[in-house]
Amino acid sequence: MTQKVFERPRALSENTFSYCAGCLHGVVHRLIAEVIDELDLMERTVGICPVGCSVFMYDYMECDMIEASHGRAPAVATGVKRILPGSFVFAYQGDGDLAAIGTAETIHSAARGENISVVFINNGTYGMTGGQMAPTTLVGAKTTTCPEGRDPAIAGYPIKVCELLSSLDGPSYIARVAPVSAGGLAKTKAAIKKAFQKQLDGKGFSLVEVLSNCPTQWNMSPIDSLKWIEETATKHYPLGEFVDR
Amino acid sequence: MTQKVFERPRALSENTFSYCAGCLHGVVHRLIAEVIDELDLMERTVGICPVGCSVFMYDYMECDMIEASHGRAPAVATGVKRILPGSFVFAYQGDGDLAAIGTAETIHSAARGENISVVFINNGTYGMTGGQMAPTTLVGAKTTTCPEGRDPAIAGYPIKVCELLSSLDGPSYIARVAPVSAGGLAKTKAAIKKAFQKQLDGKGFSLVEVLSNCPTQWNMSPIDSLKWIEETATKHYPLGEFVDR
Amino acid sequence: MATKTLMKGNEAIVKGAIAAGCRGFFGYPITPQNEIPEYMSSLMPKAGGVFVQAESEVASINMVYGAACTGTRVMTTSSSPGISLMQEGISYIAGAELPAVIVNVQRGGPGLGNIAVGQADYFQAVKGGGHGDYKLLTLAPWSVSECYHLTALAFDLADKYRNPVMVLADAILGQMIETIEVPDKIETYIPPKPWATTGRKNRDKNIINSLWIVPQVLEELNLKLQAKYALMIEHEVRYDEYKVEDADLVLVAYGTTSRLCKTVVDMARKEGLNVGLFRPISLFPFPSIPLEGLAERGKKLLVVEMSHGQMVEDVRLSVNGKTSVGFYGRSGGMVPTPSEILNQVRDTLNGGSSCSCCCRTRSEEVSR
Amino acid sequence: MATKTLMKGNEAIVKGAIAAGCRGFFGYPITPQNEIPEYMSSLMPKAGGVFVQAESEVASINMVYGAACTGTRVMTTSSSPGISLMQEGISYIAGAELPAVIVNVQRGGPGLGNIAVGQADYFQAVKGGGHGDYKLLTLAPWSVSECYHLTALAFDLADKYRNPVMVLADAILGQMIETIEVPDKIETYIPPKPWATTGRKNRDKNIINSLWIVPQVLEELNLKLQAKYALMIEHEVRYDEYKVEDADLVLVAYGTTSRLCKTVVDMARKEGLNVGLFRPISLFPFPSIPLEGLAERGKKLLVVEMSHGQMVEDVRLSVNGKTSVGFYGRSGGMVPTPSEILNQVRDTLNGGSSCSCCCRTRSEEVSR
Amino acid sequence: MHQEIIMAGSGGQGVMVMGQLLAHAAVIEDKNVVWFPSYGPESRGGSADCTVIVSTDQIGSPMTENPDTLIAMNQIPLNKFVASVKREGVIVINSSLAEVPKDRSDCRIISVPANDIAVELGNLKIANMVMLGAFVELLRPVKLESVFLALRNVLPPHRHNLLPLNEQALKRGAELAG
Amino acid sequence: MHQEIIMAGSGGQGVMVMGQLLAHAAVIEDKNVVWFPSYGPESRGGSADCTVIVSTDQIGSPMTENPDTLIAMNQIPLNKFVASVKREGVIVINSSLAEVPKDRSDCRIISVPANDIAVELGNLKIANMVMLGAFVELLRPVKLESVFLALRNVLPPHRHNLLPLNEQALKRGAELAG
Amino acid sequence: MALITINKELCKGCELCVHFCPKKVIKMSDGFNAKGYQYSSYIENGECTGCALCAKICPDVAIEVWR
Amino acid sequence: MALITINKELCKGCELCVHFCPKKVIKMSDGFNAKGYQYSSYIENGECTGCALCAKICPDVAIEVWR
Ligand SMILES: Cc1ncc(C[n+]2csc(CCOP(=O)(O)OP(=O)(O)O)c2C)c(N)n1
Ligand SMILES: Cc1ncc(C[n+]2csc(CCOP(=O)(O)OP(=O)(O)O)c2C)c(N)n1
Ligand code: SF4
Ligand code: SF4
Ligand code: SF4
Ligand code: SF4
Repeated sequence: MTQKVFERPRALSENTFSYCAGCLHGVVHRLIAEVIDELDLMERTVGICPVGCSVFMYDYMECDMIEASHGRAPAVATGVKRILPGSFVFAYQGDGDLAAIGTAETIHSAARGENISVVFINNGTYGMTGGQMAPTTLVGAKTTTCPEGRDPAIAGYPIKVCELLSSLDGPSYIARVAPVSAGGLAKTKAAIKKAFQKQLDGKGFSLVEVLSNCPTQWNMSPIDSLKWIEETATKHYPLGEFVDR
Repeated sequence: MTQKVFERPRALSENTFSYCAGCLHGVVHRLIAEVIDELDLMERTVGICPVGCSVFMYDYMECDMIEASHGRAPAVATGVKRILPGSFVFAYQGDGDLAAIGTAETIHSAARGENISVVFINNGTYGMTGGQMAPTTLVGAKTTTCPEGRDPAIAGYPIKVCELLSSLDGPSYIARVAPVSAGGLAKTKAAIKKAFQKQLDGKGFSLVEVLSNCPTQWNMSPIDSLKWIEETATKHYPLGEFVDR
Repeated sequence: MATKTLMKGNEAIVKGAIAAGCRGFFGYPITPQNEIPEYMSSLMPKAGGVFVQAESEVASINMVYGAACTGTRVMTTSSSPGISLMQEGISYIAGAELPAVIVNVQRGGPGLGNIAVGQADYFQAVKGGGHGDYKLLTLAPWSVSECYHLTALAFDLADKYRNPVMVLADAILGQMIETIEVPDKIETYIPPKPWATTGRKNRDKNIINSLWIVPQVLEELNLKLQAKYALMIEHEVRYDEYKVEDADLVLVAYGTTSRLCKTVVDMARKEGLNVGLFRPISLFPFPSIPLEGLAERGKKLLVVEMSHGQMVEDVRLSVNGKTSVGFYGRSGGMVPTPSEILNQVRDTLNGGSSCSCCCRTRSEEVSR
Repeated sequence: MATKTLMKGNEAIVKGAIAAGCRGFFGYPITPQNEIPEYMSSLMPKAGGVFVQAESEVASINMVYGAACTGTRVMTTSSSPGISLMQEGISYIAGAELPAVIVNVQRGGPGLGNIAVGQADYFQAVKGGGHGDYKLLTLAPWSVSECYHLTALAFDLADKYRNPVMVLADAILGQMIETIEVPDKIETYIPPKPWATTGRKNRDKNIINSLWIVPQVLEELNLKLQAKYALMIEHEVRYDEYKVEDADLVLVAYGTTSRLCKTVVDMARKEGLNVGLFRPISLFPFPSIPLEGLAERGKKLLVVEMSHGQMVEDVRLSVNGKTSVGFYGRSGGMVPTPSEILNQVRDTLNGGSSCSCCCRTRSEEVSR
Repeated sequence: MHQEIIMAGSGGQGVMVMGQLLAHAAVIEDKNVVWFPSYGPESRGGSADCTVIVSTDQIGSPMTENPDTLIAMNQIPLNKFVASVKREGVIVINSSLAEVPKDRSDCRIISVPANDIAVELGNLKIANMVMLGAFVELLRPVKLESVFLALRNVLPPHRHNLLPLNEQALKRGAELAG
Repeated sequence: MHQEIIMAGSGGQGVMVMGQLLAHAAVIEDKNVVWFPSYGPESRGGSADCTVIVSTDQIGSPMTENPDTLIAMNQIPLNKFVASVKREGVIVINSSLAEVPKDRSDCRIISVPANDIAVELGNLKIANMVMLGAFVELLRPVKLESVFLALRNVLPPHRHNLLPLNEQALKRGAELAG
Repeated sequence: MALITINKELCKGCELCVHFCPKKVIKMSDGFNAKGYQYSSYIENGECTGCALCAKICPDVAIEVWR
Repeated sequence: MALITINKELCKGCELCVHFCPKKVIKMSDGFNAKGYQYSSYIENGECTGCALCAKICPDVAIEVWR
């Protein structure tokens, strides 16, 4: 007798994602929803959406959601969590959002050990606004605002968010994952679950950096974009757990 | 025949500092002025003052000076230096300025490897506004906004700026010094000189963190404040060169 | 019951907020309002609330945004440059229809300016310093007592309209200490907040949002906001009058300046000049109809501000040419002295120049 | 000589800036102005200038502040929420009397709003969204060609007055492509800038600052600024008229809306209605005197905006009750269609409701 | 001459390019032209449409309420805009992906199986050129030769190898309408 | 009764506390009072002065243009405010640090060697209390006993060991003026 | 006995499932769905092990797995 | 022969020079300067080595050193 062994998680709505074909935003949404289901968090979750391609995340999740202004999701999350310490609060952010305009909010919510969880989608570009350079764009990579390729003499060096935050005493969990293979998908989910569990245990700030893709702005097929992450991105952004305490 | 072996550096104006008695802001100003004299930089220097007790620094220096808005000195410095690559640009910032409101500007000017030099005065408090908690206030320390002492459960953990910036590829020089002893004074000057030289050599972002005092807000005699730095602050903020390349 | 005591304006703001049930404060130090976060850091925890010293004003206002999403009464405070940094966040709070209280203890501007008194953030408060067609309900205290009571009222109004409310104070009000009768308890009404994002237990999911990608839908939001503002205009106009009945000339001023003008009225009356004072307490909604009434009764108006002419525009829009509107202003922390103002009053009553487009010219010219 | 070509509004802003000698651009992506930083990233280096993608709008405006200190022509661009984040920095630039150009390609608000067209940042631009008594000289293009030429002019005016100049465009102007004649070279005058902080070689030290701790001194700065604004009012008023001579009703609109209104004028004339168009090009200084002139000649005015009534206040202040001022507005990215506006025109000419305090009410009510 | 056209489709169907090509052709003929886009919020997959106004007069409003012509690349935009087309206007539909509307019998409706033709020509991406060819042939806002010329100007030199394919697609469309 | 006083000195001289003490004493006597400070920009070392208005009426303006009394803790603030004092007003000067002004012969000028007395009493910091004592004794805006009472309210309990010293200083000042 | 079902209207034709399927039992179909995407489809040849890799990589949660 | 001069009007009486002087040739004076600070003064006992430590720690650059 066959039964369903894989289905849409309850915490995910029925709405079709507005993402481009092959964009991993959808995969990460699903993993978050699965973890929310597994930890039975839906009734106390407040999720914070960023400004970026995932700006409509509130339509895709079945839990309470708040749309933050660009880069300020950790501040918004702080406001919610401080007032409702019994809630479960996660923020979902892109690299422009978290590592450019939101740098101060990121660092300080981490330093404060704010008891929130951040899922950070590093796709090396500003997807929504048309593929401009992000703080995480690799040296040499071409974008619409570094058409000749990122030149460190002009645009400096990419920021490694996990490494940056690891010097702080506030975070309880910092990890980088890449959901681009069977193993990578499993590790991504495990990291998200661990991060969420840290919050439930009152351990303070947790962050999972997901090396993601943007087939559209990278001008690659989805499968090539995954290969590129596996072969190139992980060289510059090594995977692993950076903080776990 | 006696001759003057120590006198007011040329780059320092005749104006009396508005600082409290025993405040090391004055010492660091003088050291910067001495280095400007020694490297013969006065005619091409543009200095950026922060908002903080040293907000009037433009009155104390003999070079061109710009008053920045609170926390944005590195962005202002970037604007100047990009337009005038032949100029010598330094920013002077307190811990509220550099490590709180200015976090994003600090991290990104460092990540860009912006060819500027930052002198960062870490006195663990907001001097000018009346001794509120700074991002660098040590756990347990009392301030006007953590009257019971900084409690990590409420206010999180202090940020170690040198350690934080060291994960970036942009900086050419990052050091922490404490001008609270004969040796410390010499090292402070040497570090400032090295930082400035990095800029002259086109090596990119340099930063010297000076462990400083605030006898007024700390409610200590000047000499006790220096002892406290030597004995306590340096335990949490180890001295040394963090980046040098 | 009430206790008569001495209190600093900044302290009164804190106490009024807590009395009204404010249980979340998020702020950043800036003179001349530092006592607010300082008091909050000890009083808020004692009241069972939350105090967070944010890393910046941008973070403060976004923490307020998040905290307001939970339906709890929350606030932030700052002074001029810090309030400027909050403009995006304020626009979001207005767009997402969240109740929140923002206090501006105005100082001298523009730029870094100084830490002395100013009233040059009037436009920013009432016209909307942020982007889009939103309005802050804006209340202007003139005493330590009103710092207390209007702050408390601000929370009720914020909840009633699901709209950010600004208390527009100034450096003098924030720093001065005066006698105040503190009530043991204040009346406050906190409505149910079924929209709050507190976890979807026993209900459908809630979303707090100001993004409406389809123009029709965003226009609907805007029309809803405008309807709300119309209701405010109908129900929330507040003002005070002093000796206007028989006045030939009515001074129009708010906040600290209105106190100076009260002294001027008394001085003028001693000289036999029939002068009165009209004091807007709500700056938005602006008390246009009562002012129009004064105009229709033939009274001349003289607006006094610590700015180069901002509220004067709302006064002129109110009277729409029906009477002359003069202006006298000082700035940069300079406080117009009662005798200066009185000179201006004498001039105006003697048919001296009265400004008809003062908002566009220098106070000197206007005040000549 | 000029070349006729096709160009997008955002591209025209870039080309106009570079033609006027702009050699520093500091910006952050935001729709609908992304083409500006994108073009800048390749054209600015080619022109020997500097392009920096800042980490935020707050950083952008402060980089502009720093770069402007050197006396070089520099600019930033953004759209509504991003401009809100710049308010503190803009106030500093105004306070420090630095020349700089800021372009706002307005979108729908408030809050995150949407990326469609809007004109609801008018107040922010002309009244001062930041703290203190400063003014931005504000220019409003209505075509791709004006995007080019007014941006170029903005640099001259910024230098002339040592004041920030805003170009207030909108999503339609930024995104549309139309025919433009690009001159080979444009006239521009860059005055000497002895105040610039470029290193004190062969001169005394220069300081750029907006901190004046002594109130008297800060007031002096303010008076100096006001005197400058008075000069702008005298010399920099710009506007355009279309068929106003014999008009009974004059539409008042700027930017994209004024183009729609031009179509309306032509449609109305075909029906035999005497309608004209008055188009402010400078929003500050606002063309009050010519508008007052129209009022005195008995013409009714109908203000059309993509907002719930902002410029209408300046129109009312200009005519000071001398004629009726109607208002019609749409928002949230909704564009008033020529036929909608024409209906409004017919109503108004038939003595239908004309608004006297539209700025405070819903467009629906006003437009009924 | 004054023609207002709405071109509508989904992201990736080349609607914007089609409009811009027409605009460039108009400049070549020294006409006035305005092109105005509207995108969905996402980079891809959302709706995408643009307005082109070609005129021998000065152009006022850059938008159109009631276009003379609608070019619809698939069903969704067709449904969205069909009612707005001017009475007795023209509707060009990509019949590979959309059905002839029932309630616009006043209009002239041209069905172009653009996707099928494009697949036939070996590249789905040039369905837009097929549509444009049909429209230009039909209403002559510009000459087809001007569109060919414009193609040369618009395509970057290293893409000129694509010129024959595009021209072929334009011609196939034109034949259909002819 | 309506008295307007400016108290002026340098940071660290206790001018603010002196004013607040007077304000508290006024509340004890059920009078209306406003205290208003002005600081230099720095936490210490700059100038510091405050205005106190004590009145049996409601108080309008919280500032004073022409105070009834100036209390000057040293020369710089004396110079700054001396001209503003109301005709035939009162000027109390700390004669340890300031000289009697020449051009205010209309005023009643009281010289109090407050620093010397304070050093004599063993604590330079209570020079302000000496000045306040002299002023209160002279103009009676409140009773000296009310100031003593106010001291008890204002000083935190763990500082009450300082009460005798402060009272002594107030009394020494009062004696001088008496 | 394992099998998958693909919701063709959710599918955007990214082909990731095709590449990820270890048994190669997914192919791209010839047709287009309502949104104009060429969707993927399941090849029922009995080799599907129900490993769910396709479902786990599918960004549009278009695949359900039965075992 | 070394000596120092202290500009008494610049001195704020912080006493740092007193503590830093290895030869203890600086003391606080009894008088006050114009700003009301008790300033420091040099004890001329011939033991000053001109090491300039006092000058280097003086936050107000009030000390000059001669050798
Ligand atoms: C204050 C402000 N600045 C800029 C923008 C424009 N904006 C929207 S999304 C975005 C960046 C998106 O990039 P990222 O965070 O990397 O997310 P992605 O779209 O790649 O998922 C920007 C700059 C905005 N909405 N608000
Ligand atoms: C936007 C803004 N926010 C806040 C302030 C108020 N403010 C002035 S200085 C300062 C902090 C000073 O602390 P720090 O940078 O550590 O320097 P210090 O005074 O200790 O030398 C603050 C918060 C301001 N001027 N502008
Ligand atoms: S633009 Fe990039 S990040 Fe955004 S939805 Fe498309 S593929 Fe994903
Ligand atoms: S307050 Fe502190 S940091 Fe500021 S001048 Fe005084 S001692 Fe120095
Ligand atoms: S992975 Fe999903 S969206 Fe992509 S082709 Fe397969 S079923 Fe379709
Ligand atoms: S270190 Fe300088 S300021 Fe301090 S006591 Fe000595 S001379 Fe005076």
